[in-house]
Amino acid sequence: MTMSQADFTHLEMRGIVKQFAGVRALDGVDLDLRGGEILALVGENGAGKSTLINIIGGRWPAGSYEGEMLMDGQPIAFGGPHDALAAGIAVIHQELQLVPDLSVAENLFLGRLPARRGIVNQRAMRAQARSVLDRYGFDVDPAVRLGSLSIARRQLVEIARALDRHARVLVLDEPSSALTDVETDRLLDILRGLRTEGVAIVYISHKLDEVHAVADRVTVLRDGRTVATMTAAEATPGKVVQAMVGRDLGDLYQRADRPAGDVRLAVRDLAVPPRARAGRQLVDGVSFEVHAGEVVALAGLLGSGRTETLLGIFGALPRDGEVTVNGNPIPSGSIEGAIRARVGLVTEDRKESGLILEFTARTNIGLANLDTIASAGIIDRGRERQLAERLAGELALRPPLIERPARSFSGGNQQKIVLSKWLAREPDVLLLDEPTRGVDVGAKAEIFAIIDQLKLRGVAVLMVSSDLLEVIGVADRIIVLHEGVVEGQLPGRGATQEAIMELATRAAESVPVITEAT
Amino acid sequence: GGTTPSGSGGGTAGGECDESETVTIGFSAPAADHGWLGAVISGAEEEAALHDDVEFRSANGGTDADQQANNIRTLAEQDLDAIAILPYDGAALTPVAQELMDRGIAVINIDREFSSPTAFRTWIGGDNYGIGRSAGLFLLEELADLEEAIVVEIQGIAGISVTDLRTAGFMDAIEGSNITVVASQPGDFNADTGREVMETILQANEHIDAVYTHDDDMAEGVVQAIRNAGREDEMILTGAGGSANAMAAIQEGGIYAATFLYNPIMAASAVNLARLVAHGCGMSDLAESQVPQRIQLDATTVTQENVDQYEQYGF
Amino acid sequence: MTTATPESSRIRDWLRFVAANWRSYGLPIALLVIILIGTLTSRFFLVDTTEGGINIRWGNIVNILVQASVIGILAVGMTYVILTAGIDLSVGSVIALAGVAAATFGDFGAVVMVIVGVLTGLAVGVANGLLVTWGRVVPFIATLAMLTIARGLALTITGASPVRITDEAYIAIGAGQLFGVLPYVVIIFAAIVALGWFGLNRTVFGRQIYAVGGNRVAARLSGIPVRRTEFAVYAISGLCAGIAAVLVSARTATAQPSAGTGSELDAIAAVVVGGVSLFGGRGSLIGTLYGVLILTMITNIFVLQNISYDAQLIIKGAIILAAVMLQRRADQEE
Amino acid sequence: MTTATPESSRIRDWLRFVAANWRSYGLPIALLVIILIGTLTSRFFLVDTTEGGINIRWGNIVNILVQASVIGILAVGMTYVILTAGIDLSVGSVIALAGVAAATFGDFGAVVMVIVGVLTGLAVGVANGLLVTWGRVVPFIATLAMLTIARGLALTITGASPVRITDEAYIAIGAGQLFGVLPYVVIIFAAIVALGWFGLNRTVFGRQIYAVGGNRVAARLSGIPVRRTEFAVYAISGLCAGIAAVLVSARTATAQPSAGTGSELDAIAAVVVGGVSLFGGRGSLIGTLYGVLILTMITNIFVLQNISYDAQLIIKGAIILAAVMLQRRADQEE
Ligand SMILES: Nc1ncnc2c1ncn2[C@@H]1O[C@H](COP(=O)(O)OP(=O)(O)OP(=O)(O)O)[C@@H](O)[C@H]1O
Ligand SMILES: Nc1ncnc2c1ncn2[C@@H]1O[C@H](COP(=O)(O)OP(=O)(O)OP(=O)(O)O)[C@@H](O)[C@H]1O
Ligand SMILES: [Mg+2]
Ligand SMILES: [Mg+2]
Repeated sequence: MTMSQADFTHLEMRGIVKQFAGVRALDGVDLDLRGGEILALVGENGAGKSTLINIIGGRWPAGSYEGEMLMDGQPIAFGGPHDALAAGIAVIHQELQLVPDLSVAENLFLGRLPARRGIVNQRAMRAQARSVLDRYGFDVDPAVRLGSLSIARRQLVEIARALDRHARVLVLDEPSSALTDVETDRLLDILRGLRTEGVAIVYISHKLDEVHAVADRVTVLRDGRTVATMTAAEATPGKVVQAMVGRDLGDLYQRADRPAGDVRLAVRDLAVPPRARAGRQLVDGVSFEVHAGEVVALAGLLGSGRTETLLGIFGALPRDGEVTVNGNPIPSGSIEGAIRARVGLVTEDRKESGLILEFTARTNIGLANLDTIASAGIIDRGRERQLAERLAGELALRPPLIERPARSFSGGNQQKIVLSKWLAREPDVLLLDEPTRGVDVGAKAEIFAIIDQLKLRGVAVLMVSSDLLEVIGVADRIIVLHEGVVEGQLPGRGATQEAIMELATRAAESVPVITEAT
Repeated sequence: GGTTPSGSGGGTAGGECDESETVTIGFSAPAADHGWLGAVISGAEEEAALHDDVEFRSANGGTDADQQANNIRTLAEQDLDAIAILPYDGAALTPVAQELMDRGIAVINIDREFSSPTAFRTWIGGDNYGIGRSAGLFLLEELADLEEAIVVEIQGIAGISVTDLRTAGFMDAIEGSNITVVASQPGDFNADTGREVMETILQANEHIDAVYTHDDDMAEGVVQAIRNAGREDEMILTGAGGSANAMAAIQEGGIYAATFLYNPIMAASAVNLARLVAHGCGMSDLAESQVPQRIQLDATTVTQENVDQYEQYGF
Repeated sequence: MTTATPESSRIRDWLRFVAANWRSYGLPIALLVIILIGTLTSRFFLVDTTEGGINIRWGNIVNILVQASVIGILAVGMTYVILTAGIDLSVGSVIALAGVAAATFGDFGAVVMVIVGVLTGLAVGVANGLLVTWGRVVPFIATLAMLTIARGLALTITGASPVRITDEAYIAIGAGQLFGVLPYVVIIFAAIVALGWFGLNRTVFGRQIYAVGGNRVAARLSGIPVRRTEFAVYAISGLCAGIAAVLVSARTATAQPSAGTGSELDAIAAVVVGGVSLFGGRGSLIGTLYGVLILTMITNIFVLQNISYDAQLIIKGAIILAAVMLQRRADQEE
Repeated sequence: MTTATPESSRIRDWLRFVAANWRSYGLPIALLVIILIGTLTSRFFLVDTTEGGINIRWGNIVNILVQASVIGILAVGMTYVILTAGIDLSVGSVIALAGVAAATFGDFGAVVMVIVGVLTGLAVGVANGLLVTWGRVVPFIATLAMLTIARGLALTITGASPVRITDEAYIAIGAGQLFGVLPYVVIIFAAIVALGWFGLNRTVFGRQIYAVGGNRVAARLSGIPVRRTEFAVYAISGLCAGIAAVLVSARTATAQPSAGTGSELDAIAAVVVGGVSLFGGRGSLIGTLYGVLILTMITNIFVLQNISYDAQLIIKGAIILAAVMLQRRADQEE
């Protein structure tokens, strides 16, 4: 279907203000979006991007914010997500919004199941689901329970679901955060196709290379305000970052070259059994060492077993094989044992598993340090406060208010709280799982600086990251996993993305969107 | 197996009385979560064990009327000749009793009466209304000298017929008298609840002349509340049922002035009646060759004067 | 890296299969075990072989089904509620209130009585639904308060005495049988289960219930009317309780303000024994049906075996635990 | 963009402050309202001004505290459990079982009786804890089964009849008073609240409880022994119930197998009215204390006013709803 430019949707937002219990998340945002273009929305953590698109998507209903929203010149007011959907707006949310106990097909058509008189047409549903997934080239069985899929495939289901709405306005909030480069490229291609069909697209990402690759225009948010809108040509990374953080950043990656010290962490024949009783080992016979003052990165595709390797070492998953820290073996399946051996873990998802959102920054930091801030089982609050204040200072927590609940901090600052928790223990081995996922460039640079500090202190750092540039920029050594097996090693200096990808996808006959056994 | 009583609800003409054959006797009472019911059930079991000719099956797990009806239907599947039922509620168990009678199983109705006379062969029971009435009459006499007598009523479980009748009998007896009931609260046949309620009632009433409680078990808690408040000389109290503890307290003298018999032994009698009906026999001390239709036990007033006589029946 | 011998790996595969599928067979196996125990310990349970030949005890089979009906109907509504991660503690009291309400209209004939009873149940369900959705009260507390209030109302209406029901047609609902064999009560129960199953598995509404229980936020963002769905399940549970109330009062020809005390816990136990997760989104009505039958048969066996009330409580508690733990074992690793 | 006039913004600020802090003052306000109602409707409640002058009703004040004690002690343990997102339905039955167990040792003197009673409570708590942690049974079902089992055991031990307690020293625990004024019961209650508060707010264990309830996964990955923490809260709840059982049986001088029926719901209601979230991680023991006092005072006023039982149920249900809804309003946007 071809349309003339004039038929294309025109979405405008004027002076949007949104408050959360005292926090001004949006403070007068303007947005202008036309059909047939891809508008990238960028900004630091907490800049208000998700809040803005939650207003577009009806999650925060009219009345809960100030300002006006116009579609094709007509004021619109949504009472909830269903109104926005009815108006032709589809949103891919930052957190996967799927129901694990329903089938893939049911998830695809959630809220609009093919039905007659309220009775679901099962056959039609399954057939339509198959054709939708085929159309986008997503290799997912529509009949299986969603919960049995890996995160990557779930992400694909989420994307297919939004695409299939045939929306006039499509909003994607960090859709690529769980995807590898191959999958991301595929997604960007699909978006370019939709652009030519006249769909208006908002694309949110912290990965500026993606933004650069796909966007026609870039709108930058800072502290809940629109600070700049530029064309793709104008939007050089430097200018975008400058607008985002309001200052210049030095070199993002820092790497102190130090001779590596003694072996801190040694992993021998590590194996992690599958979660459901059937299936292949998630991690199978992995061995490596990390030295004092060395940063080792685990690279690999989604589902290659990187997280499981970290969890296995940390005792959070049952494992076989031997793990020693400073030469002392640490028991399998005992998190307490690992912590006692001075190992720390910064998890992949700070909200789900890193923080207790109701707790303050102070009590979150204290949580991993109860043994040192308490005597005879009674907490010394003074000591806890000192500890938290010291770390908040060292890591430049913003705002430096340690009595605020963790929930009220932005993503990057939440990540600093998680880091503080472990740094307070002065670990010998620090496991970092996607330490910069969903973290803005400013905070990213700070986190890299912290990692560099750790190296100088002689900490052994084992890091997982899906951002290959980051892996290359930070790691001294890169270990590439494929289906739970070590596929090869590369030195950090001089490694290229292509070299890593070749190892990560080796042994795969063809290279589909994701390569994993079902 | 065994003889099946002929006709609707058994009780054939006299003369064929034969106690040699084994008869299957059912028994059902509500769940034994209370001392009185516990005594009812153990009394019935003990009685059944005394007779070699009785195969005894019981079901006592019902915590409401419908559940008990279910249990009785299950019992009835076991080739019963007769059954003794102490219903959770008379009216509510009438349909199932009628069903059994229609199937030729003789029903002995204990205590709470079924609402249809064709739903049972024989009724044996105490007199709930009578308990209330006797208590009322007793207090009228005890408090006759007072110009205005302040009385508190601690009831059983709200919403069941036992409570209802014991209150009705009492209120009817004291109507228009010098007795004023200043508080009337349920104690759930439970000593703790009775105690708690009484503790507050004691706060709200500077002077109380007497307490009428619906149950001896519960009365113990009420007495304790009064004792804890140091006011046991101020008032008297009556129980109901005739528990051993109550008898002992009455004998000691003091606050526990009286109780009114509602003896669980009636269940043992009922089992025996069921046995006789199943055999087609009469009661040996009566001239009739058949078991009578109604046996009403007296809500005898037990006080310090006559407690020696009844002590042995305490449960 | 170690590789297993073909032999040991075959055994391991088999064990894995059993372990993985245990959950699907756990309930039928549990039911079979109970049926076996009942049959072996009592000749009155299902079949009597003592007199030579096989003598099926139809009487007791029908009896079990009748006994399953009330808790079963409550459990259907409860399944809907629990699948949304809610709970309905008020259904026991509704048995009392709706029965009493029906009985109060005893002079208007069976049709009016049934309508009044069922609508009273629905009304309490609607109140629960409003409290949970519009009032944002957690289900446990909203329905706990309604438990109290409904019981209070039942006592108020009756002046605390049981009300007799004399309408023959109404009583026939409880006592009557189709072709003199199949009690209406059982037919009504079967119809509600069938309807309930269809609703959950074949309709959009049913899938919405699973979605709301499985991931509330996702359901909302997909345009599913979460509040309306939640409201509806409480209404349905109230409706089921209203129907159960009519059956109870018809069978006992009395409406009692104390009826149904504690039934909510029996219904919840049946649903959970049937494998429905209290956290919502997981379980099936077939599972609930198993749970209801297991618990009813246990009670039936208790009576046939003349087991005392105290022992019944202890054994029942133990069986509930065993049934739930059997199912959890397989679930463990998820 | 519009900027407000200084005046209107000041009012708005004030409204915001009230809205934001309502939650902190909601409970004291509710308690005050109830005290006001009690004082206005009954001269026996707190002060009597009818005879000129102010006559404080110490008797009833002490009485309220005594009556708050049992539910209050249960509620302290229940707060621990609910803060981990669990629930303990067995405490009512423990009141019966532990009381009965203590009474059975009536010949061995008060010390032995107290120890037996308290340990029995602890034992049930330990069983609950094992079922929930090691057995992976959801708390609702684990403790529901224990409710049933403990009640059954209490009935078995006593043969369903109350057991009279004659040991004077034991009875004195319930009836005795320090300096002839302050009942020991109240002192024990106060001590448990103080200890409970300290444990939750000042110890590592308390922090672990909030962490487990707030985010189980994050707690585990921070090295907190989640299972051990969960186990401990059920043990504590059982212990509290054991202590409550001793007080109940001492005060009544009788141990009853039917004691405590439904107390678990009262305790849960008090905890939730006190603002503790049933989803764990949120709430305080001070809130629970308010909840206990509010519910106890309501009951006290009911009896002082001789309000009929049915009306009590209805009003109590309504007040629970009102109290919970008042607190939810402020919470709305989360
Ligand atoms: N539900 C909420 N309650 C309270 N505050 C909130 C809520 N959602 C967002 N905020 C706050 O609003 C601000 C903007 O958050 P938002 O999620 O929109 O940022 P973002 O730009 O999407 O950041 P990120 O890149 O980390 O996703 C932050 O300060 C955040 O803490
Ligand atoms: N809940 C689950 N049930 C069954 N299998 C799972 C589950 N979660 C993950 N898996 C499987 O485990 C393997 C590894 O999963 P996962 O996506 O966590 O790997 P990863 O290498 O850590 O990737 P990333 O860290 O990028 O998310 C995959 O084969 C995936 O299918
Ligand atoms: Mg965001
Ligand atoms: Mg991972």
